Amino acid sequence: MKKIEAVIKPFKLEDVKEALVAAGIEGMTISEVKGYGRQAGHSELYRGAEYVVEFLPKVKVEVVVSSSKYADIAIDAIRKAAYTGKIGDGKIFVSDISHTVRIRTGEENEEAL
Amino acid sequence: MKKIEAVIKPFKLEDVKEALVAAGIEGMTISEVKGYGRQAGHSELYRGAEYVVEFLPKVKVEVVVSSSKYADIAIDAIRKAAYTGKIGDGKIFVSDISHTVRIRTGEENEEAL
Amino acid sequence: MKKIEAVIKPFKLEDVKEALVAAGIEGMTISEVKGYGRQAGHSELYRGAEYVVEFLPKVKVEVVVSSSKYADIAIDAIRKAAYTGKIGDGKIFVSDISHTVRIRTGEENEEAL
Amino acid sequence: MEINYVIDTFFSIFTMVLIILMVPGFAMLEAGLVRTKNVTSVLTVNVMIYALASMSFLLIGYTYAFGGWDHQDSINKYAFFLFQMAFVGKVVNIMSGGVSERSRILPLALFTIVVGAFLYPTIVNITWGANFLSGTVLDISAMHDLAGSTVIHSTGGWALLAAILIMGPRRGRYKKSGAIQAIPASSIPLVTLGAFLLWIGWFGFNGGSVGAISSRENADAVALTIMNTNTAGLAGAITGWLLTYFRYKKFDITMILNGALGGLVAITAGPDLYDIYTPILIGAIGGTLVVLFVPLFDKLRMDDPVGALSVHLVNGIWGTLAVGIFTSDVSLMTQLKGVVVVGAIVFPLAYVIIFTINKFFSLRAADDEQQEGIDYVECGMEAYPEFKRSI
Amino acid sequence: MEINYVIDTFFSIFTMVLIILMVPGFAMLEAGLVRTKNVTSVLTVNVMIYALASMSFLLIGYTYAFGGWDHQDSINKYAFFLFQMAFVGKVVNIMSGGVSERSRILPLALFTIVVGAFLYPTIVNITWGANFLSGTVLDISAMHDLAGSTVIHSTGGWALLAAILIMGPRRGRYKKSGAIQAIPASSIPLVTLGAFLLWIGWFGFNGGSVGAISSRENADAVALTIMNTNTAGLAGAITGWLLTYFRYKKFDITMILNGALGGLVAITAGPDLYDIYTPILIGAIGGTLVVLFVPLFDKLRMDDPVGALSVHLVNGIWGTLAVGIFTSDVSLMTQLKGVVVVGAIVFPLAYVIIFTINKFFSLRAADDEQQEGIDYVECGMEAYPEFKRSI
Amino acid sequence: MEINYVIDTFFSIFTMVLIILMVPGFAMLEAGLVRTKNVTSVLTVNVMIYALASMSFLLIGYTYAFGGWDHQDSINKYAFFLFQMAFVGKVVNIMSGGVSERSRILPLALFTIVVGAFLYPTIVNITWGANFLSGTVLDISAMHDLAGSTVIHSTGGWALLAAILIMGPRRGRYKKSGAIQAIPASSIPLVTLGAFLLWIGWFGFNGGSVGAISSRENADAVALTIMNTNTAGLAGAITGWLLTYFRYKKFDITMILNGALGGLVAITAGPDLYDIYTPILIGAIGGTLVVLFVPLFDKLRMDDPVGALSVHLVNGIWGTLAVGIFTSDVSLMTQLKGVVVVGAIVFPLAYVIIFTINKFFSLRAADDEQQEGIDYVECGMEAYPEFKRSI
Ligand SMILES: Nc1ncnc2c1ncn2[C@@H]1O[C@H](COP(=O)(O)OP(=O)(O)O)[C@@H](O)[C@H]1O
Ligand SMILES: Nc1ncnc2c1ncn2[C@@H]1O[C@H](COP(=O)(O)OP(=O)(O)O)[C@@H](O)[C@H]1O
Ligand SMILES: Nc1ncnc2c1ncn2[C@@H]1O[C@H](COP(=O)(O)OP(=O)(O)O)[C@@H](O)[C@H]1O
Repeated sequence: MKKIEAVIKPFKLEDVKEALVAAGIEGMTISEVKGYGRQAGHSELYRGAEYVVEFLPKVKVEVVVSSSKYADIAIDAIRKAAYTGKIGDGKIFVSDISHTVRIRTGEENEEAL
Repeated sequence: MKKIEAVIKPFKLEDVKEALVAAGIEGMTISEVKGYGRQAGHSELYRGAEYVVEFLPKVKVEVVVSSSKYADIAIDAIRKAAYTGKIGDGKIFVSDISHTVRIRTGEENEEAL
Repeated sequence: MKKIEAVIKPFKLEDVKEALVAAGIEGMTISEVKGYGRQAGHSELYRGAEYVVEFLPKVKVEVVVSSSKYADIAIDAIRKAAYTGKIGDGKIFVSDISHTVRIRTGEENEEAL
Repeated sequence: MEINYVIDTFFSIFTMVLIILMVPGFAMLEAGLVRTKNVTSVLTVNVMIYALASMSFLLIGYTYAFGGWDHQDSINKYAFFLFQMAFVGKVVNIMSGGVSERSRILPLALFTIVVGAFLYPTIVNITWGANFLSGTVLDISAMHDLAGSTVIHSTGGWALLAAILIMGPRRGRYKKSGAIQAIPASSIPLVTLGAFLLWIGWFGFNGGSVGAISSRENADAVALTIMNTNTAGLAGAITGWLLTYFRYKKFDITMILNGALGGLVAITAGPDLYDIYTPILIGAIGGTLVVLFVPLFDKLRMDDPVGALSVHLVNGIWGTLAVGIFTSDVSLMTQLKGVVVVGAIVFPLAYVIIFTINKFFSLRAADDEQQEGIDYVECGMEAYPEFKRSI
Repeated sequence: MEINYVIDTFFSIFTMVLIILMVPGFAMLEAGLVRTKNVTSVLTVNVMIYALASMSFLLIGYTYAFGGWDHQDSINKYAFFLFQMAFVGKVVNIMSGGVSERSRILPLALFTIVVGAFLYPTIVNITWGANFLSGTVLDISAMHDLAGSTVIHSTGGWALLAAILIMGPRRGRYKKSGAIQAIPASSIPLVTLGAFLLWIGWFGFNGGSVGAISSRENADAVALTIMNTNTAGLAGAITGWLLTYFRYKKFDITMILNGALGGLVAITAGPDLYDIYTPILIGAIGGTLVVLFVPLFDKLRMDDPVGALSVHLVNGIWGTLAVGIFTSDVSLMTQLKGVVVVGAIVFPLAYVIIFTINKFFSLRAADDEQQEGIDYVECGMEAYPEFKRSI
Repeated sequence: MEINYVIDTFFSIFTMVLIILMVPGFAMLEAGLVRTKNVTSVLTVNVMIYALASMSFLLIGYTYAFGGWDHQDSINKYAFFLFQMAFVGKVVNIMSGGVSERSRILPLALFTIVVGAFLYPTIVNITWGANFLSGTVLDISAMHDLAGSTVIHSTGGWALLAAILIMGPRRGRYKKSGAIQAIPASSIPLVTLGAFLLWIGWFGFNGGSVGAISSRENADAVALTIMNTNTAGLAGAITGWLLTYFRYKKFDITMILNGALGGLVAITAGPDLYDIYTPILIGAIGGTLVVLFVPLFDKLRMDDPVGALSVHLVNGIWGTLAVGIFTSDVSLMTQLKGVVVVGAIVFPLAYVIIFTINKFFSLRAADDEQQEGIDYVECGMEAYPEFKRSI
């Protein structure tokens, strides 16, 4: 099984979720993160002075799928939905999952997804 | 080494922590996440109209253990403690960790856990 | 490619970021987590009674690098910057990433980092 | 007599202070109702409105409205001014609240100045003030509007209506599919705090509008006014609660509080004229109107994040007419005429002004600016930059 | 004289407004003290209490308590009513705060109506009002209770005691192991804001209870009352601080503020009777009682998330007795009798009422509902649905 | 006459209550301006200041300042005391706010007692009070300082200056590289709420300082005072806004609010003496000074998280001098002398006191304590321990 972790721009979450669901992915877990990268931090104002915020708000979407095929489908869906073309659109990282359990039923691996 | 990531219902955190500690697991890291899955989002009310919240609050528990044997123990402990039998109890994902370091001592791998 | 996850003390974040940047790492993703471990939870006060908070605030830093060599460099940078010598300095976990995509350009793997 | 002058001046200051509590009241209410990414800008707008509307009124609007500084001598002239000044920002607050999360600050500031110097004073002039329409067919000074159901609340409401028509809804609020995207309040405690500060301010708003307390009749009128004001708020809250509860079997505090505010607006035209039970009916209808109109405006794709159209415009009209319906001395026609004339003046004027401002200074924030949040784009400052103890 | 009527009516309105500040005061205090998942429901309850208790008192309770609308003519009758009405919700607030995080809203609403229409008016009737016990052995009208240490605070406290006995603790508060699970406040700023709004409201609460300010003696009594009220609050805060500090070497703001509130409750029975130093002692004992009783109630497994039993019941009793102890004109026995009679009436009545409500409408939220949070179950609305700028 | 006594006592109580609103005002402002990890301790300090400063003033400071309890008989003596007492905590608030995020609580408590019992009363004594310098060359009682631009704001400001010099900046604020680390406010809504509560409190602060309202002249003076107070605040806000906006093309609400507070401090010495337009200038200069001095103090490595030096010290001086500049009856030299004498007394005294306290009780929290956050180290209590609904 494969785990896809995508760090995206927060306001793209809704689109990414819909794209994944449209691609047949039935579950995902998201979290709020902050990102540091080529996208220069933006400058904010505080008490009459500017300063740079280096960590920008991002959302991480985690999806576990049963096969490489599904991983490619998910990657493709995320790429299209999260794309704006401006720096900071984010990254997708894929890794292996050796074992999965659904807590409610005890089902394992493919069946647990 | 194995990493166990469990996405559970938030109010089960206390039980899960106690089960892991009882099973001899000495460390864990948790984070607040939101989950999308079969558990239908619940409907909320706002200004006289209902709407559906699709991402439900969950907690992710991450535990790194030294061996498959410990992984099985941890999975078992989490499964029992996080179980309610209702949809949305969550999932457990297992993956490999190739290297571990304890920052304070520089100990590595099994010794760092 | 390698993913390095480091759980560190929150106030060390700035130092760790600077150390990573100095080591040539150009991107990272951070999140707020809570940790349970040997560092005993601290006691807090509420309405005239003390109680123990077991989960302590930590920050998780995630860095994906292209090779084991870079992984070692990153581990080294994090270790030095996050070190205080007191219990609870945190851990570093390393795992494999099989595939990486930059959403903006579609570049893959090493080029996407 | 000197003692009356003293007591009425004191009373005027007291009620003015209560009304100023509505400045943080509106600020907290609106900051609580918008999303986190727009909280700082909403607060900035609220501060700016108080500063600019008051200053414009001081320098220009007040003498235009009342024909000078010395038009009365029952209380100190500055106490009189302060009480009147405390009202002016409210008109802009009503409008700015209803276009939250999609408006840029500088154009709002321009509009604030126009309202404080010109638009609101025009309405005050023809109702409570110098009355340049006196003797013409448009003379509406016979309308009974004690504390401004029409003069303040409808005026703000008409301006908001114009603004909403010009600016359109927030990005993403009405989907192509026809679905309406709920955009929940970021902080219910702030909403509640704000609503109660407004409620308390209303005691000053309406009570002070009696104008004097230093005779037995005045004292009686003030007490009756505050009594009835409060009662209508209670009734509006209860109606807002029951209507939502019977439909959804849930308690919706945003509708309870909006119902209360609706009741308070509705009573504002004539709290001094009713017996103590009529306000229950007036407030209950006020609360009902809010519950009905909030979804109705949504159906019409008129996006109003804080419900200001239903609370202020609809109930401003209802409250003014109610005086004609429930009291024998005031005719319904007089009231209706007042409502219509004010609407016929404010709506087109506001439309032209906002249209022009929007044309040249782009009042509406672009879609991607709305997506980023007005705070980032206009203020460069997050309302809550950190959240856990440690980063 | 007319001028006295005017000034006293004005004064009554002024103090009423201060008391209404306690409505957001209680709301913020309690919203801050509970967990995030129960904040919206606690706020909803606070709004509902103000609306329902006041309306019930207006329609039924007030005439029952005072025997009609025209029982006095020194101030306007509606101003008199408003001042009295401002008190009634407080009684329910005391009770509802103490059963936060585990109570359902509709049954609380029913209880509110009963308190506003019947339970509280009964106590007012026999103390400050028409007094149907006059001439009987139970007559307690000789008790000196200026602003309600007994009439309001103990009354609310007895009702809370009944509620806690019937409902039991919050899920998970007392573990099988015997350990007590601390459940920390979700927002210390809201707690602090709420406590100060209460403190300020108390100036109106006690000062206004003098009933008049328009003669030199009245003005002196009012000033002394407010002076002593404040002093007792200061002393309670300092004691709450020192006692916690010496024990834990830490500063516990929740105990400092609860100590202040304890001191304020304790002074409420007789602030007009003491010299300016006695309140230091009374308040200090009040603060001490809070520090002692909060853990004691926990030992007795009586779960009270906001400390209302210690603040209102214990100090309501203490404050009433203190008048008998520290003044020569009022006997301790008279005070004790008042305390006992009120307790003997309120506690059983409240017990039966709450028991019945709980039986038929299940006041206590089920364990899994508590786990989910009352906000989700009863309101379908989170207090802070988002937290970072962007989701 | 009795009626004057009554009305002036009532008025004094009214204005005192407004000033007490500044207690939550300062608390919310400062809690909003610091980082989350220091919010609880800042709130604790604010509560403690109100309790300790007031109690010290009651027991010791007041009679020292005014020479006894019976130095006037135009209003009730306790009403007079309460009004004066409402001021004392402000002096410490100014200082404590400016050393937030790096100071320990117990030493601050000691300093509070010294200020309430001795330091502030000394200044009151020689300005508004018994005046032990009367007849000496240092006699500054001719200085016109209606409500304390010098007596309160500069006094607090001088104490803060001493504290900042002794304690140094917050850890990490000024980097070795020379860069200044911005440390943004944790909650803009709390900042805004606090600033408005202060603003409203100022009406009581200045209006009440007229001392009486019961004659036509007094009523006029009070109304003019409140009018001018408000106008200066408006002008300060507008200037703070424009100056920041022209530089950065962004709206900085923290500077707008600080500008308003600067304007309010600047007007405080003589709001009763100006016509109604001069305060626009005085307030505008006040706002400008804040915009200029905030970065200037940062350049001097004087770390002041809330901008109190610029708001209170700089504008306290400016406001006092302004009376000499803009009125003909008061000479600039008299005002300057007042400013200098007060500074020459307060700064060294405060320096010695704070230095001693810091020596023996270590007022400054160690670097690692600052890193952990004062809340954890001193209070063991987080301001917002949880954030999402469920943990
Ligand atoms: N090496 C990395 N490891 C982990 N996360 C990264 C890494 N590089 C970038 N990121 C994440 O991706 C986000 C976007 O990267 P950035 O370099 O700003 O732009 P782009 O996605 O256009 O290349 C960053 O904010 C960060 O959260
Ligand atoms: N494919 C997936 N990848 C990542 N997380 C998932 C996936 N499927 C489910 N989850 C997580 O598990 C939670 C529970 O899943 P859900 O389908 O609702 O119920 P159940 O656990 O009973 O199958 C979800 O809320 C989500 O956080
Ligand atoms: N087995 C584990 N799996 C995941 N996270 C762990 C594990 N052990 C420790 N951690 C994380 O590392 C942090 C530090 O560990 P701790 O045992 O307290 O101290 P130290 O790092 O000095 O060994 C913990 O708070 C937790 O977040």
